[in-house]
Amino acid sequence: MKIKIGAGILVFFALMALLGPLLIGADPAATSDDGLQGPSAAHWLGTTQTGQDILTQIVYGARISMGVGLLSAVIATVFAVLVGLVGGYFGGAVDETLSVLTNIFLVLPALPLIIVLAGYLPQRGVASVAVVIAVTGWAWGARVLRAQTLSVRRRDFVQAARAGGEGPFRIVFFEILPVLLPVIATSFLATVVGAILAEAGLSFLGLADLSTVSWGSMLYFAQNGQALLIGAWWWFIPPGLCIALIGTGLALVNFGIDEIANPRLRTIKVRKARA
Amino acid sequence: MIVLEGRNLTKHFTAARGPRGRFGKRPPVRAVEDVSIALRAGTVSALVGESGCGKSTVARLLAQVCPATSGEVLLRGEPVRAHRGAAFRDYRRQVQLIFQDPFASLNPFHRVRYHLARPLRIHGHVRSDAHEQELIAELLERVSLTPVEQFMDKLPHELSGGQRQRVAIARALAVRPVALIADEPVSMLDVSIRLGVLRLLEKLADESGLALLYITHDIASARYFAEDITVMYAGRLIESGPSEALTQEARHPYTRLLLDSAPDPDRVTPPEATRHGEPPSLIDPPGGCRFHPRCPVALPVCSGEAPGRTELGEGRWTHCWQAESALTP
Amino acid sequence: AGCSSGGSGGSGGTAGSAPPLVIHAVDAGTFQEDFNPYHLEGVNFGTSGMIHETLMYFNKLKPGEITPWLALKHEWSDKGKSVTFTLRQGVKWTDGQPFTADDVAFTFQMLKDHPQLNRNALEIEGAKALAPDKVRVDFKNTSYAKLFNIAGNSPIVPKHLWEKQQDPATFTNPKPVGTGPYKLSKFSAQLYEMEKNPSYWQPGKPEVPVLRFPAYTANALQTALQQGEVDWAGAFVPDIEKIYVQGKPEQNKFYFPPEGVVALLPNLTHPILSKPEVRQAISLAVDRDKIVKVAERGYTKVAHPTGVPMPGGEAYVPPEYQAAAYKVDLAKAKELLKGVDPAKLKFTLLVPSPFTDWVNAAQLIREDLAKVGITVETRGVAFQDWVSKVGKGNFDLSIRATASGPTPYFQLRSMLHGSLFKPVGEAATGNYQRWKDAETDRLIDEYAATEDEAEQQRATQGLGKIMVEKLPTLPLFYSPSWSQFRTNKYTGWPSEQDPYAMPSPYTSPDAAVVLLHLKPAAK
Amino acid sequence: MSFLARRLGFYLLTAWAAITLNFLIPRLMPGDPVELLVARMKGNVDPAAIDAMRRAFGISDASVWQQYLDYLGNLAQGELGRSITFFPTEVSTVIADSLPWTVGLVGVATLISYVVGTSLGVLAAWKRGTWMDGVLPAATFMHAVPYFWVALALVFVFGVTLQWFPVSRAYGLDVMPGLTGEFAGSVVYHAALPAVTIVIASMADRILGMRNVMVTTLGEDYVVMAEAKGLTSRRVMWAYAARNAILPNITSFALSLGFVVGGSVLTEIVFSYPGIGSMLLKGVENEDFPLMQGIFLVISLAVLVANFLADLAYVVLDPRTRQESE
Amino acid sequence: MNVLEIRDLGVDYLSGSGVVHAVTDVSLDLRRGEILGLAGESGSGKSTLANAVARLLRPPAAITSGSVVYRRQDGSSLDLLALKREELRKFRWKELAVVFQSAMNSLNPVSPVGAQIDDVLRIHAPAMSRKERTERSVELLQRVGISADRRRSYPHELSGGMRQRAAIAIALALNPEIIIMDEPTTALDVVVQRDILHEIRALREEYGFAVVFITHDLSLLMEISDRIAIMYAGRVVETGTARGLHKAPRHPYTLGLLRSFPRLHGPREELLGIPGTPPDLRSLPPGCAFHPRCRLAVAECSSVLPVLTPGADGAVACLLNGGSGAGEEES
Ligand SMILES: Nc1ncnc2c1ncn2[C@@H]1O[C@H](COP(=O)(O)OP(=O)(O)OP(=O)(O)O)[C@@H](O)[C@H]1O
Ligand SMILES: Nc1ncnc2c1ncn2[C@@H]1O[C@H](COP(=O)(O)OP(=O)(O)OP(=O)(O)O)[C@@H](O)[C@H]1O
Ligand SMILES: [Mg+2]
Ligand SMILES: [Mg+2]
Repeated sequence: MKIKIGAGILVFFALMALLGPLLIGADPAATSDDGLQGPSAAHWLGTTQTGQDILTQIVYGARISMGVGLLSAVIATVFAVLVGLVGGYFGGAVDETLSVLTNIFLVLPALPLIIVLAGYLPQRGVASVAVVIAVTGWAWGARVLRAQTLSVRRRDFVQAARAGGEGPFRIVFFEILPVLLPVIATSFLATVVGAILAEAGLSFLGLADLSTVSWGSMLYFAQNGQALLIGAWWWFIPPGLCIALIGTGLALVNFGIDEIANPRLRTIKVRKARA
Repeated sequence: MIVLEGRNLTKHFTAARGPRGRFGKRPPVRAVEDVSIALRAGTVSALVGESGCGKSTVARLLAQVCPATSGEVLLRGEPVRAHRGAAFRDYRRQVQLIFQDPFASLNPFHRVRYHLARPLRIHGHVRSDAHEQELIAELLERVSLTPVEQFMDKLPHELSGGQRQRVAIARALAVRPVALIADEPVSMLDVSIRLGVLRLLEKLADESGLALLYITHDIASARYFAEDITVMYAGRLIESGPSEALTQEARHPYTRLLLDSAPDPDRVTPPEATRHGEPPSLIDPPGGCRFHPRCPVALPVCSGEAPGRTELGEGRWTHCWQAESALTP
Repeated sequence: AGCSSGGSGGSGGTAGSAPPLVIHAVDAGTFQEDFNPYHLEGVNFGTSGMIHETLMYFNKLKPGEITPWLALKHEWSDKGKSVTFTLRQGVKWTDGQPFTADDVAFTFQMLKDHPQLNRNALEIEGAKALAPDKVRVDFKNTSYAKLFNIAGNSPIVPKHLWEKQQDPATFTNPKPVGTGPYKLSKFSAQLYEMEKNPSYWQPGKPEVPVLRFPAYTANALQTALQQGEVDWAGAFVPDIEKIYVQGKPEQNKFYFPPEGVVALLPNLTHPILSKPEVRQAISLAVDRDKIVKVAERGYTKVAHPTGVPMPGGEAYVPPEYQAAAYKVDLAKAKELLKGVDPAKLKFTLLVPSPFTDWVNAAQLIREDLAKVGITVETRGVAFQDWVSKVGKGNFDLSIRATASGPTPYFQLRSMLHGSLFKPVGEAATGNYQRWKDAETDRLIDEYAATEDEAEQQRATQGLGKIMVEKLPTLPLFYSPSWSQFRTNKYTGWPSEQDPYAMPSPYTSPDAAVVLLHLKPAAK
Repeated sequence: MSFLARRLGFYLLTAWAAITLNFLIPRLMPGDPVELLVARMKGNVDPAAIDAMRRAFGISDASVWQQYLDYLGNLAQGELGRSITFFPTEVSTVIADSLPWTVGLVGVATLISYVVGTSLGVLAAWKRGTWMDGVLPAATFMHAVPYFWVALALVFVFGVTLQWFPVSRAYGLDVMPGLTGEFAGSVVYHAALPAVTIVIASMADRILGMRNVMVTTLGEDYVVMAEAKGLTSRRVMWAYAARNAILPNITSFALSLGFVVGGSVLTEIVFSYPGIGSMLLKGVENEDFPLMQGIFLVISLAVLVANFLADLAYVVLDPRTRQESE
Repeated sequence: MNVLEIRDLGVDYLSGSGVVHAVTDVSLDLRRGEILGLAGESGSGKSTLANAVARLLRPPAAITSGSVVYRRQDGSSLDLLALKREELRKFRWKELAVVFQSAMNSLNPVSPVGAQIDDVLRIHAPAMSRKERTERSVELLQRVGISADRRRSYPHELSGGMRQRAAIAIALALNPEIIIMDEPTTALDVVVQRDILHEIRALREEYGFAVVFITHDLSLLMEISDRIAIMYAGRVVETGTARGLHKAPRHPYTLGLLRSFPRLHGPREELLGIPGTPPDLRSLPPGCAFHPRCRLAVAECSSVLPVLTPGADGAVACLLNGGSGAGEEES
């Protein structure tokens, strides 16, 4: 159920990001003379101060926001998987080093670090922002994966594979990795949420590329244009809501996966005992 | 013929967690101390002991899954030295393990076919895909998972515990080993289906001339399925002998306690009620004979020095200061 | 206190009856206790002008209008390498010590000794008190053109206190003593207050007894403006009607006079952009009216093609171009571009992301240029990145504001002077588009070499001609000087009709001049 | 106390890593603060002045190694250099002025969020299948809402529209800081909205985390047994289930602190709260190396200290770590 | 002299993939002071039955039918399934206590064992002073062989056997009439198990409580219990005295179980085992659920559901052994 709702939300946004621009077609940055219009038939979600259509911006922004989220989550997850699995499986000095590294990145406050890093970025393109976010976002996944690897490594099937003569590479990537897929999936999805939030935060602070339209940069412009003070709620509500919804969707899918792994977590309908 | 032999195997684990002693070093867990054991072709030997006494560690040492602290393992009389490379792979091919928990010993992600195909490939037993198919079918047949086609493409969770254990056995057989170590292969299975698996193992030892080590805490099943039994206590061997003789006429007080404690509805008089205390810690095991704190007949010497092996003839031996004297019933 | 005339008859407070004036000059979350007028960034607003005064006052809104202040007059000698000031008598520091030529000499000597304080880049040789009311400052080179920097932008500090400081560069002057109309009375991280200097040399002034400077960040200020907490501010307000005016234009006033010009910079080292016809075409295609209306919300005006602020700068504009104005002409633009390979008409337009109005302007420029077949990719980058890229010449097109001064010459010099030319890769401090032209340099040098106003104006007109005809850079609109002021407490603010000083509270010493003009509003 | 000793060692190592990272980042990244300052002055600066400023800002040409040693030496004396933004104020002064606000705000808000979130999580698990399940979708949504958006919404509703709360700064303009009731009241009043923002945005994680652990704990035999013992529901819920469920949550709470601090940076910026977050942004905007470094360092160290405190709490609460065995 | 009467009890788990009939139509009596053994394969519903009786079932489990009546010595009785929350709370532990399979998991890991006894006393015997409670805790712990100074130990500081003893001590705290023991010794090794079994027997002699002893180790049950009930696929298929069952099992399943245990002494008798695997409780085979694995099954077995029919020394539900069918095929 949760997975269905969550996946529904995600599919909706994915379609919006992929097909939306084709349907809407317009340039999200295109200005017009009717600035600061509330929602109307012409502009479903109203316009910004410079007359940009907010719906168009939301649709295009989905690409950037989700793109950054996915890209940095992919980078972070690949890194997390490598660090977590390698450290967890091989143990010893490799593991000690990797886990200290992981823990360091885990306790260092991510957003300030992102801000500082982004502050120095020469080129604040989508990719570099994604990389910066990934740099600070891999540690949690690596930690979880390491812990899981440690426990999976002890599982008999790994021992059996070793006794059967499998090499370490194959054990890590063919025996352990598949078993950890649900964990990797949850950690990936959580990283996506984190990355989308981080990108929004960065854009909101004006530390990302503001000439590309993303939900975060929309909020930045809304804030700069004092959308709140002039009561232009249609300007700042949709982007924030989209971020929150997509995060909710991802979280729902995540919780759904958790519940499959741990059925106790499900919400249950209590039936009266003995009818 | 002795196929696989462990000589004076000792294993100390440094615990990953737990208290540190002085200088920040953690005291080792003395899991296995001075264990020598031999497996013969076509024979089932049993290793019996209570939980935590080090049985699995012995199994792992023999299978060379983890290195021994001291002592050596001999395969057909040749000491095993290699720990990597082709020589070691060859060792892996000859000695195989079967694990206690059939639910954990198969990767839930891979199909039966994969589980059997991998060892076949790694050890170069296949010539072609068709040949592989043939070999897998043959293996499944040997462990009585028929009809073969039906089982080949199943995932572990689609199998019952007994069936999984059979797959695990088939996988071990796939590399064509000469020795098979079964670490509590049935203790996780329901009583009603244990027999089937044990019979299968017995049959394999019999027909293929495998040397089989049957590790268990159920001494009664060892009596039924093994030719000889070795009893272990707190990391040390204490007694060994042909199974019938050992179970009917134990020579070591611990073995007798074990036999007395085992539930047996046929028992006429229930054993006397005395508290025996708990098995000792392996971090700081009792000095001398490790059983002495619980031993009903302990002498002062028992706490001072570990008893050596006393040969009792007919393949029997024991580690007890009173092996010959007081104990003979 | 107590000598204020009229005003609202509030309850008999000790500090006089006129209400305090709440001022917001620069965005700040908190204040640091720094009142060193020569500090660039950390210094609190009001230090120069209200506390430390300059020798003269230059009204940028009326180029050429100079008011004697601490100095009564000046005299150049040695071909502009030396200037002698005659000082006002009877001026006292707020600690009671008299203000003398020693203080002035000390101040300029300090600038010489501590170059990091010499933010006007004065080439001082030395300074000498000739008499209690006479001081001479010597320069390495002819410095006629720098009179504004010398007399109008160098606040005088008290020698008797400052000479005790080991390092005036890090001295934060927490208890400032000045000659100005106000003195510091309260300081906390969120708010500081100044009260009137009772013994100020302009008798009866100022009439505003207390100035309050609360710390507002850019965002908080908007709310404060809306809620009427601030009386005088200088801020960009996205929607001034809704946020500030709120239907009371007679009370909630604003005045945004031009201060320098914002121009579209074509990188002249770019093979295509170095062609005058391409720049001409770009200029013809850009709809500056729309930019002003949409991106700048109509707060400013389209620049005069010479870049000279108008009205006010008439004397500095060549007569034939007095009435010149930009007109969009797409057909002509296309015509001009005929000879250029359309595939090469592709540029990136670099803008600093935080300047949202420029980001919007860039977007409009992109739309306009697309109409004549020029493809522009706008790229918003971090402020510091933009600074470094533009400084080093690593851009195709960019938007940048130019420095302003008391006459248009300052602006044109920094835009065009060959001495500021730096090869691509080296950080420039002006002339970012990299203009190199002998005629331009000659005119600029001519201006600097004379004290004669008419000659100076002629030189500047020459520069204006170059601007219109050769398009070294494309002026877009004047950068507005922001000022919002309410007339419910005080009146007498500058206006288009009476531009006696820059109205923005962040311009010093103009803000002090404004304060000296204010009178309590009649109830 | 080997557990604590080990953790302490780890934190020291992490602190060192943070310090070094802090040193490296600005040096690995391009950019020059003086150039920026010059840009701000619209070019009215003498090249000689630029060099002098550069020296004043401690930008030297010494070897990186030498710079690192100098940096460590200065740090040891508590010297973080001078801020460029607030030149010539010392970075340590800027931080000392702003840190208390952040610590107060984030500390109190986090405490509230932890207590309320944990309690709600416990209840949500305990009352599964009742209306309490409604908390979950709400928490799931809040879990994904950006801090600054919550802040903006609160500003809009309670600050701008209803005008119930001030929406900027840390205390009223008319009160002077001091140990007065008026000042304290003003501080609390001004902290209300930012604190609520942090509470709202960070509470969801606590609710969801606690609920999940709690649900798992409720299935444990000892909880079933506690119920079988006929204990009151409250006692079972708190003394048996929640008491155990809190343990794994302490670690995740400690680790999430960094996230909360990050969120509070954004919150501070929206509310113009004079804390360290606003300063950080200011530092970044002005490419103020010393200030950024100092603030990042202080935040990191604060999070490390908080983590260590959480470890201490863990040791106190879990007898298994308190004892010297596993 | 029954202390507990279970009648036609049914429990279902409402899982996503179908309803699991974990306990179906179970009727059982527990006599005062006896040890009733409950045996059966894994998943046969033993724990579910015990939890139903103790009212410890949680969703998705639901009691679908039947009654559980508790009879006091004074003749009054209590319908356990109808108890309200507060009544239930009062009934619990005073009259019925539970010892779980793994004491490591059933003791609160963050509370000393003494405090866990104290907890019970404080709620159920509010009249006792703190000192009295402490004395009682010490007494109970000593009674099960734990020295008084261990009162302050946390569960993880005790060995497996001691934990199990502590759990038993907690169960004894209020002198209950019934103690349900769900596999209390499975996690222990045989020597320790033996000691604990002795302890249980001795305590039973002393306090006179009745025990429901659950295990799948039939040979163990034969030794310790007075009567035994065998469960298969959620139903009780045979009951009888331990001796009787050992000598003459009547249900083929009981026989199969008995002949699955290798014997330690005497001649090596052939082990039978039971072929096949336990059924899926979501879709039981029609008729006797055991028939697909039964060596003796006849055609009828696959259509007629046998009911538990009392015999000389217990009851059996098998068509072959004096049992009778419940009529035609059931769904
Ligand atoms: N990797 C390890 N690190 C530290 N100690 C270990 C490790 N593996 C086993 N031990 C310890 O060694 C001792 C023997 O363990 P082993 O698993 O060999 O016992 P076992 O007889 O197989 O027990 P069981 O019947 O429970 O399987 C135990 O005390 C165990 O805690
Ligand atoms: N929460 C649950 N949801 C669904 N089915 C359940 C649940 N708990 C138990 N069952 C099912 O109910 C049946 C009876 O379980 P129960 O635990 O009573 O068996 P048991 O006889 O105690 O087994 P064991 O010997 O393994 O303890 C089993 O088939 C089990 O799969
Ligand atoms: Mg083992
Ligand atoms: Mg059970």
